[in-house]
Amino acid sequence: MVPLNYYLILGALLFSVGALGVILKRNLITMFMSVELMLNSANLTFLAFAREWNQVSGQVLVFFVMVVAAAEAAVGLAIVIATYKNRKTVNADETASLRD
Amino acid sequence: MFIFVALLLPVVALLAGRLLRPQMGHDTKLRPYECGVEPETDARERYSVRYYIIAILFVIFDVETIFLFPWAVIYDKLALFGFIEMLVFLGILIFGYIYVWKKGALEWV
Amino acid sequence: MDSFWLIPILPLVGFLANGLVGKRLPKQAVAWIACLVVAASLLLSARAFYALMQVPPEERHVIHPLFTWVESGDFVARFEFLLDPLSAVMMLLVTGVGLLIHVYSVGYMWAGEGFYRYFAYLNLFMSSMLLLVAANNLLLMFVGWEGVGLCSYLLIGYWYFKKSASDAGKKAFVVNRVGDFGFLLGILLAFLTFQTLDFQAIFQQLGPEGEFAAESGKWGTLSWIAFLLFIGATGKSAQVPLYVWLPDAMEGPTPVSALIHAATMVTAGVYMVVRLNPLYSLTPGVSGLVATVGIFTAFYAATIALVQRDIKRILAYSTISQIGYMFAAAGVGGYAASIFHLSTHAYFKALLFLGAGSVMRALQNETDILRMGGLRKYLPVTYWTFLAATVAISGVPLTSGFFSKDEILVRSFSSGHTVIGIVGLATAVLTAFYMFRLFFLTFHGEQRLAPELRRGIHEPPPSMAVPLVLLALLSLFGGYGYGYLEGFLEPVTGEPLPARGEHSEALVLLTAVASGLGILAAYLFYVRNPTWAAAAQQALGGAHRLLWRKYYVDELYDRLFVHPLKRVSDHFLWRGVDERVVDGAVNGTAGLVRDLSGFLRQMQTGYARAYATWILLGTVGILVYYWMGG
Amino acid sequence: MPTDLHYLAILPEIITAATGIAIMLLDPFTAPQHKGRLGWLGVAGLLAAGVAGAAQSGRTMTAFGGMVQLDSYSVFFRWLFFGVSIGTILISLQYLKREGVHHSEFYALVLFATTGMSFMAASVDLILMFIGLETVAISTYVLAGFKRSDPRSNESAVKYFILGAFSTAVLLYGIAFLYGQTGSTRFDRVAEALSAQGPSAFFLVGLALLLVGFGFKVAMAPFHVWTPDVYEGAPSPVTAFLAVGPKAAGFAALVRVLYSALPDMENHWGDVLGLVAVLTMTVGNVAAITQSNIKRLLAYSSVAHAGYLLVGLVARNELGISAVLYYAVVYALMNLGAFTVVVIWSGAGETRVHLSDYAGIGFRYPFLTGCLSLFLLSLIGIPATGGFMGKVFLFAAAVQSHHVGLVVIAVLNSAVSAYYYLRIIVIMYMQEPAAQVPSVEIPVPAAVALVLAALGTLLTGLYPSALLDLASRSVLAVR
Repeated sequence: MVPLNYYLILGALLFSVGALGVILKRNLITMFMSVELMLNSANLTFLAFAREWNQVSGQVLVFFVMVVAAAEAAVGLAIVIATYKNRKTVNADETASLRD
Repeated sequence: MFIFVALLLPVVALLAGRLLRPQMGHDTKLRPYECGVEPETDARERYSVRYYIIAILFVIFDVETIFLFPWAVIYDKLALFGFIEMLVFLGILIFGYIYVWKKGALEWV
Repeated sequence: MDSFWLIPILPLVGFLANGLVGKRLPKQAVAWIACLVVAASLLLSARAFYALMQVPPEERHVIHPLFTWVESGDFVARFEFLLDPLSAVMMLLVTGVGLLIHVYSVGYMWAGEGFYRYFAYLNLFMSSMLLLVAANNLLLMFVGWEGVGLCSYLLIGYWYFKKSASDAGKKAFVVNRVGDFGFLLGILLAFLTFQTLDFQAIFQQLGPEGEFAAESGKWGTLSWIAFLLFIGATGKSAQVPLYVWLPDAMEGPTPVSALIHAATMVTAGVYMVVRLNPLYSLTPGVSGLVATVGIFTAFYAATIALVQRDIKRILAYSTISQIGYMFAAAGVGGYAASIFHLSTHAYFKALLFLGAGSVMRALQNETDILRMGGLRKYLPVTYWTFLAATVAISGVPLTSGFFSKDEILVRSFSSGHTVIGIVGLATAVLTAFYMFRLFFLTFHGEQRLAPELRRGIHEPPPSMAVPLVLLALLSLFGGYGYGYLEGFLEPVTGEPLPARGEHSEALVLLTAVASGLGILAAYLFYVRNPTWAAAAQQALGGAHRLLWRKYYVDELYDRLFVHPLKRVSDHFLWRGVDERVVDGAVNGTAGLVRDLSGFLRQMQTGYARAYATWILLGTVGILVYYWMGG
Repeated sequence: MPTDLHYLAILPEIITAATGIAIMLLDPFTAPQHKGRLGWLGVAGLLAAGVAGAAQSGRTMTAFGGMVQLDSYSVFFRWLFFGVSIGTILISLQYLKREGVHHSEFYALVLFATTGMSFMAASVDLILMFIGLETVAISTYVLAGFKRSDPRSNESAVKYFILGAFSTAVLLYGIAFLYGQTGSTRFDRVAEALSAQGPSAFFLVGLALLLVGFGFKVAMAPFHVWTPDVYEGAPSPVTAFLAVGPKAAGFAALVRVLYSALPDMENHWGDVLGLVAVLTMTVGNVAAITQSNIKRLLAYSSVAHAGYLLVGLVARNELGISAVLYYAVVYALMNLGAFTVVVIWSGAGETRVHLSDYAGIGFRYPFLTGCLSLFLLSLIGIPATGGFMGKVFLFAAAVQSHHVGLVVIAVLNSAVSAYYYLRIIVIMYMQEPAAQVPSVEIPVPAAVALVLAALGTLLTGLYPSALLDLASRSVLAVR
């Protein structure tokens, strides 16, 4: 059986990759995918803990997160499409007219 | 030990394939396969925005169904109450479906 | 005397009436409403005052609760008013002088636009001041405290279309906020210390049986409370270093200046110190500071007043100086003397401002005294009343100002504060000099008026002349009730005055001599030998310029506080709407600042990625903080 | 069948959610010129939910397997949220028509967001809290970009969405650690485990990530960076809603989590929040001084106010939380009011949002500017307004718990803030108007919202006892 720590480390790595993706990538879709990666790393952590505690409640939580993430994905895609319609680009750095 | 085997295996397999297969690359063979029809444009073109809308709607309705699995597993325990609960849940989904339909999001313009 | 709670409420009613429907009312109605509510308050104050006199001294303490304002756990603040000798005197003074100023304003403001607005503000001003005076706890007092600040801002900036006026209004408000900052901290600290904000409850804890009596003499929590509250007082009462707003406050209509300088607003700080005299008596360190700041301000402002040319500006500095006297008196323990000077000052300062208003009105808003002169024969009523006020403020014997100033000096010397007494005497000389300089230059000598102003000089209408005459009488004869006032205030100010020291006769003489010296010098310089003045100015060029520019304090404050704050905001956190402006500013600053600001400006670049970076950095920051075991 | 499914406990949320669904269903069958009716349906639903909430006041029960708690605390916030949403709808009715985006989804989304906020305040379980938070977030992402064809609105939505999702992920990761350490997501179980085990590393990580997630929601520095941009670009009624509703909900949930689930770590979160409060107030106020766009200025002001609210949280005593509740209400009133004026004055296409657009309109529009001045004075904290009392309570609470340094900084900050609020008043009353003062009409529903907000601001200032009583009774449920 794979020890808990392996999952946690993998989760942390995925989370970091996701966070760095948001910061380094310029494409809105890619940034959004990176956020999804972060959410899923949290999911993985949850599942690992749920198995450790031998509970289902952690897994139920993951269900909810997945649904929420799906809704978020839908809204996010819609917003990105609207952006594309307005500006003909999905480059995040080009949608930066609001600033100080 | 195991990790070495695991790392070695794909390398060996790919190398073996490369060495053993016949080298007969020509133009037709490298072309994307479109059921025998000559491809007209580059495959990496932009999709119609319609696909995205369908995709968005699909994602939502698809993922909602994961709630059906745990429900089905313990359906016997939940009995009538569970049945009504699931009806409410599906009812809300169907409301959403009606909304989408009436809004014309399912039309292919 | 149960109806005394109406005293602060009635002007509020007037404010609401004029503020809400005043626009649709004829001017007469607006004026009647505004004056009548104040008159009613005056009558009620007089009745309350009379009623207090009828009862024995130990019963002169009435609390009228209106409702429980705040109650949460041990935090209780009631909306209740206190009637005791101190608040009775103050209410009488505020409503009395206030009423005269209201009546005067009817004539003064008649021609202008927004008549109703002016009187609405004026009533609100009265209401706030009366609330401050009548409050029975620190929090309610703070409401009035902020209220007068707000109203002064509205009234100083009343002629909003004048940039100088709106700037002055803003300055008054912002400087007052700095003081209020201290005041609010003082209140919070007081609450922390006493667990209550009620005056009586606080005084009980400060009394001989209370737990704080032991702290007396050391610089402890009590001193901090007193100190912080005093910071508030320096703002509201225009003392060093927060006096800068008052000279600019003359941008408002002249009757407003009269109200601010005489009865309301600037006296609030003095009133607060006297009201909290048990606290200040227990904190000699802070009291000493109060006295020092007061007498320093008195002297300092008087020197500036020596060379100013603007009639209202001179009066403004004289107010700062006179309020300084009051603080000096309160600081050396002469609380009754302080209130006494406050009341006589209210008479003659209101009169001086109203007289100045009358002069300005006759001269179509000319304020430069070097372009006046010889007005005596054109404006006899103004002349004589102004003279009454001038002799009073100069401390000419047997006028009200003489008695109150003498009282302060006696208190200083007899309590051992010799330096304060000596500076006070010197200031008295200066006061007499600059006031008579103003007087002579305005009313005597040759006429230096612009030709087009000479025609049309006319005396004010009766509605303005009557308040002048009444105030003149008060200025001359208002000083005779001191013995009685002192006894009346005793339940509040505590200590019975020790028998006058052996030097007191000498002091009376000295005070008289001081004022005589000043007057004589002014007479020599400005009537007898006008060339001397110019020669003196020539000879003392540097000193004169220093005084004329008011010690460059405004410029200093701009440099020290206003610019840096703006700069921090500009360079570090603001990427300009008009980038050229900001870039220009940044290019003009030193390299280090540019680097730093360039780094910090990353915060609002508009890039979502950059924002995510900040969030991530914040996360890492908190994690590191915990990791380090913080 | 599970035994503790007390549907009555979430009746108000059921009503708001059902009303939202009904609006969406009715939308295709409603003629474009009658979309406003659906807005009124939303108001009716919110009122009904408020009544349902009132019927429950005074009762305490836990429902749904210990996920939802009905108590005076949740009732208090429910009312606040319902009021905020009603106000938002009232000021949107005319706005949406004016801007040519009169889709009834707006009202439905407001109702869904309200449902989410309500659940945030009522949840005593990390999962439900997370779902409530996401319901709010997803609804408001759409609302921020509601003017689809307006690039600014769109950009605001993009930023809000990316950063919101980012911070949500952080929050979720934090929840995962708390769950991993305690084996439960229920607040009471977490608290039990915490007091048994002491603050271990996982607890600390979980707490830190939780603070970040909420820090984003309520705009604490340095997690506030999104606020100015998003507030500026979003449609003004949405900005009003964002500045008030989700922020209050964030505080509601944060207080509940910190006090119910992590009370034994109060020194840990108290310290960090103290530092964050100082940073938040200072950054908000200093940055606001030089703003020239009123929406941006109010955005920074809302950041600064989050800092003041944190002072009450840092105080860690009963008065502190009561003050947070009290100030949340007052803040909602004055901010909603101020934004209402911005909505009305900005004109079609929101062209008049620069401060110079307010020059000299003071005496031309006495009602609008009078109200705005009142709200600004309250934001400064002038006595006789709710803002003053709120600050007094917050600061008094912090003084009571001996955070004198924090209070000094807070008072200093509020003194500085007077400068930029006052500038607006000066511009309105004391500057020359532009060559031609444009004429605006004041829609009746918005005027109603304005009057209510103004009355509320005054009433909470003159007679704060009633609200403070209510707040301090509500607090008992949390402590």
